[in-house]
Amino acid sequence: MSTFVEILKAIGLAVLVFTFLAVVGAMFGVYMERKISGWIQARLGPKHVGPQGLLQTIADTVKLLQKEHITPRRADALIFNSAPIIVAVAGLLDWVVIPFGQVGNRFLVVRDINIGVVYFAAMASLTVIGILAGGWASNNKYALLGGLRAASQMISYEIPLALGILWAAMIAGSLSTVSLVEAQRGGWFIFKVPPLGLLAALTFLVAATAEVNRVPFDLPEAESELVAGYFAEYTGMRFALFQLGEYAEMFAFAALFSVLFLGGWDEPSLSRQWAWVWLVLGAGSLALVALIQFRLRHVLLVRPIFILAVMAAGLSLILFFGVMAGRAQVLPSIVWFFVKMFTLVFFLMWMRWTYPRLRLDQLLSLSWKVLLPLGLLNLLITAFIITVAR
Amino acid sequence: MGEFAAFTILSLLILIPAVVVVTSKNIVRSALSLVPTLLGVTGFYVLLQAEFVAGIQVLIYAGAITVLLLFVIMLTEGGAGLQVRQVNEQIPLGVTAAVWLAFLLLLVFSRTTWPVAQRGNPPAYSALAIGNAFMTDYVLVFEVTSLVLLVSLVGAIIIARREE
Amino acid sequence: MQVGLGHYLVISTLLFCLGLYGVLTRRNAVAILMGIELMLNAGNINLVAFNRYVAPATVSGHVFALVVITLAACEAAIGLALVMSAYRSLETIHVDEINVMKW
Amino acid sequence: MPPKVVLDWLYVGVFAVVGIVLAVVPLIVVWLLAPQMRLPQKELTYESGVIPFGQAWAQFNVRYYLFALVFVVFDVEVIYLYPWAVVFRRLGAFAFYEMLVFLLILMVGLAYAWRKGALEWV
Repeated sequence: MSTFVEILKAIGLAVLVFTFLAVVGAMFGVYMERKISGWIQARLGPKHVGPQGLLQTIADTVKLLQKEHITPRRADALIFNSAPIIVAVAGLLDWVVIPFGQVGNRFLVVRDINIGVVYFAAMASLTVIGILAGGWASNNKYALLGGLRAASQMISYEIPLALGILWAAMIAGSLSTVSLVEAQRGGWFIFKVPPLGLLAALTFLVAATAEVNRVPFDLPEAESELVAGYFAEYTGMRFALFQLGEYAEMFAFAALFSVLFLGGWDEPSLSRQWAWVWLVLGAGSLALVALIQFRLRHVLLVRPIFILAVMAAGLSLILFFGVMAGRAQVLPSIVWFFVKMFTLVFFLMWMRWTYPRLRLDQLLSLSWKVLLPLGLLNLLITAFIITVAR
Repeated sequence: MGEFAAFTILSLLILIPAVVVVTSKNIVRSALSLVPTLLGVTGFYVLLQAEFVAGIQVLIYAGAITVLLLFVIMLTEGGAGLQVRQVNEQIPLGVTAAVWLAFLLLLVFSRTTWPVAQRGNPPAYSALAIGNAFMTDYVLVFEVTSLVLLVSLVGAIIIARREE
Repeated sequence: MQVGLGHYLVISTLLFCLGLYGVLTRRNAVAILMGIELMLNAGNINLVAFNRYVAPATVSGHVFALVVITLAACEAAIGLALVMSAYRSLETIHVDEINVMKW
Repeated sequence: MPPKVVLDWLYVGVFAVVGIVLAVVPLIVVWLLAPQMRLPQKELTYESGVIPFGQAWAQFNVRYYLFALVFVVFDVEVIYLYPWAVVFRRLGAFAFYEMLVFLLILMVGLAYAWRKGALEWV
């Protein structure tokens, strides 16, 4: 009987996570992306639907729901229709092992699978099949070329990605995401064995960016040469499902990065005599906020920085007063999880307008000739340092 | 009860797509039907509490080997082969061989008593146990595997690039 | 109803025979390789099932299964390299048309 | 009550099923809401407005295969690193040297592929 209860619980959680992804991942993610892109290009971005255009994506979704589904005559209809579902479901499945925080002794995670990170890598690799199937089934030259490019890019970067995951798993001596975060209580892995932790984190970040097909690695979807890549033929809601899967994957990789290297839901903690650091940081950020508010008010370009500075000022001041008041945990752990995840997503969106797109040969040689040897060497040297050379 | 239900569902998930794999006229559909079969086998591994093998099954079979198969299909015949006859004239032979072998094997299985262990629990953390096994008892297997990988990498590169 | 070793053996037998049927009847070399993958999977189910029911406290079956997966990957890589090579020199990947030993 | 491992993956299975259902629901909504008018022009393959010619299902560069090949080999190598990463701290230096040999052999393979230009996109 208890198994039945567990199944009901699983269904409830699945609906919850799917809704969370659709609302926070896709809808808010798209809004954020458009707003940030707008500012960086000195535009305003969505502005008219709702306050500051916040409801723009909802309007877009309603519009997409009314769009006709067109299946090209020469497409393979069955595969064509199931490909977006594969991508969306693979994006959802990633989230089973992402831990959101901790309440008392309970962890806010769907299931703490023993081999969590292997599971994550496996589910992320399923996306490739959906993309390849979608690109082939369209029977469209752009789509097939985009699908093949996407697949060869994603498989090339899966190895450096796995090496980054392995680096963290090796330090923690565990493959479960929860115990990875627990192992970072004393110090985040990005600062472990300096500067090798930072190197591993960078390898992982580059590979993750490529894995979710974002600029500067977005050539599978390069709108200027391949129209839209593998989803060129997809209309309406099926296109939206591809987008949902992609954003779900992007947020999942941002979350995994924070789990592996930034301590997950762990609060950055300083002891009392170091609390002045928070004050300095907070004051600095406040000064930046004031500068932008009074001097650069009309420069759209600095708005993303403005928002970051407001966040940094708020968080550091709260931390300062919390530490001074002697509280062990100043903010709830789930807040920290979201702060880290959104900062990384913000960073990814920022990168989109900073770097030009790589060429296919550059992209592949970056993976195989730089990241892979670097990752392997990093793994070996770190293993050497923590076992033999100690 | 629950276990038997899960087992039945997984069996169907394995066998029905497997039939599609071996009979479909469309080679891409065959390759894509391989995915549910492989995921069903993953489910079996989970029921047998071989968690790490289950993860690797998804990672390697579904994530790598299927992709490789799809690549080769797209690089060779792709959809062009859709009109071509996919089966040879050996269907009677194939059916006979498969049915006969199945019959024989099932007969053998039904007459054998396996030394099923009554006690002993599977290790709770299979990745740890496998790591220990690889580093101690199976260290030779572990090292030779890397040689096998090296040889197959070199061989496949030589074969695939022959004429350039 | 308890699921025992026999259940797994039956399913793996069926899977193996399906794979065998595919290998014997397909013309396309890639489809033949798919049949072989099915057969290897059937073998793997057996390895893990025997491990679970005969020697549950050890992981030898898991180790063998991992090695088989490795070999399956190598086999796919080499086999498909042969397919690519045949396609480039003979313009076909149908095994019944590849009937010359030297070109 | 099933063991933890089975329960963990039961959740995964339920997630997959619910995910498929939730992904199909909007497609059904679209089917109910959206206008449907099939026109031959609409169902043409998109080729930047030009009348499409030929099949897209044509051959592509062998290079794609070479990368997939190297990928499969290294992906398999990585699965041996996962269990090693879990145990090597307990086993100490010995496990490190074992992995060193394993990785060195594979690095020979990488060097070979590099040398032979299998990692080159020309």
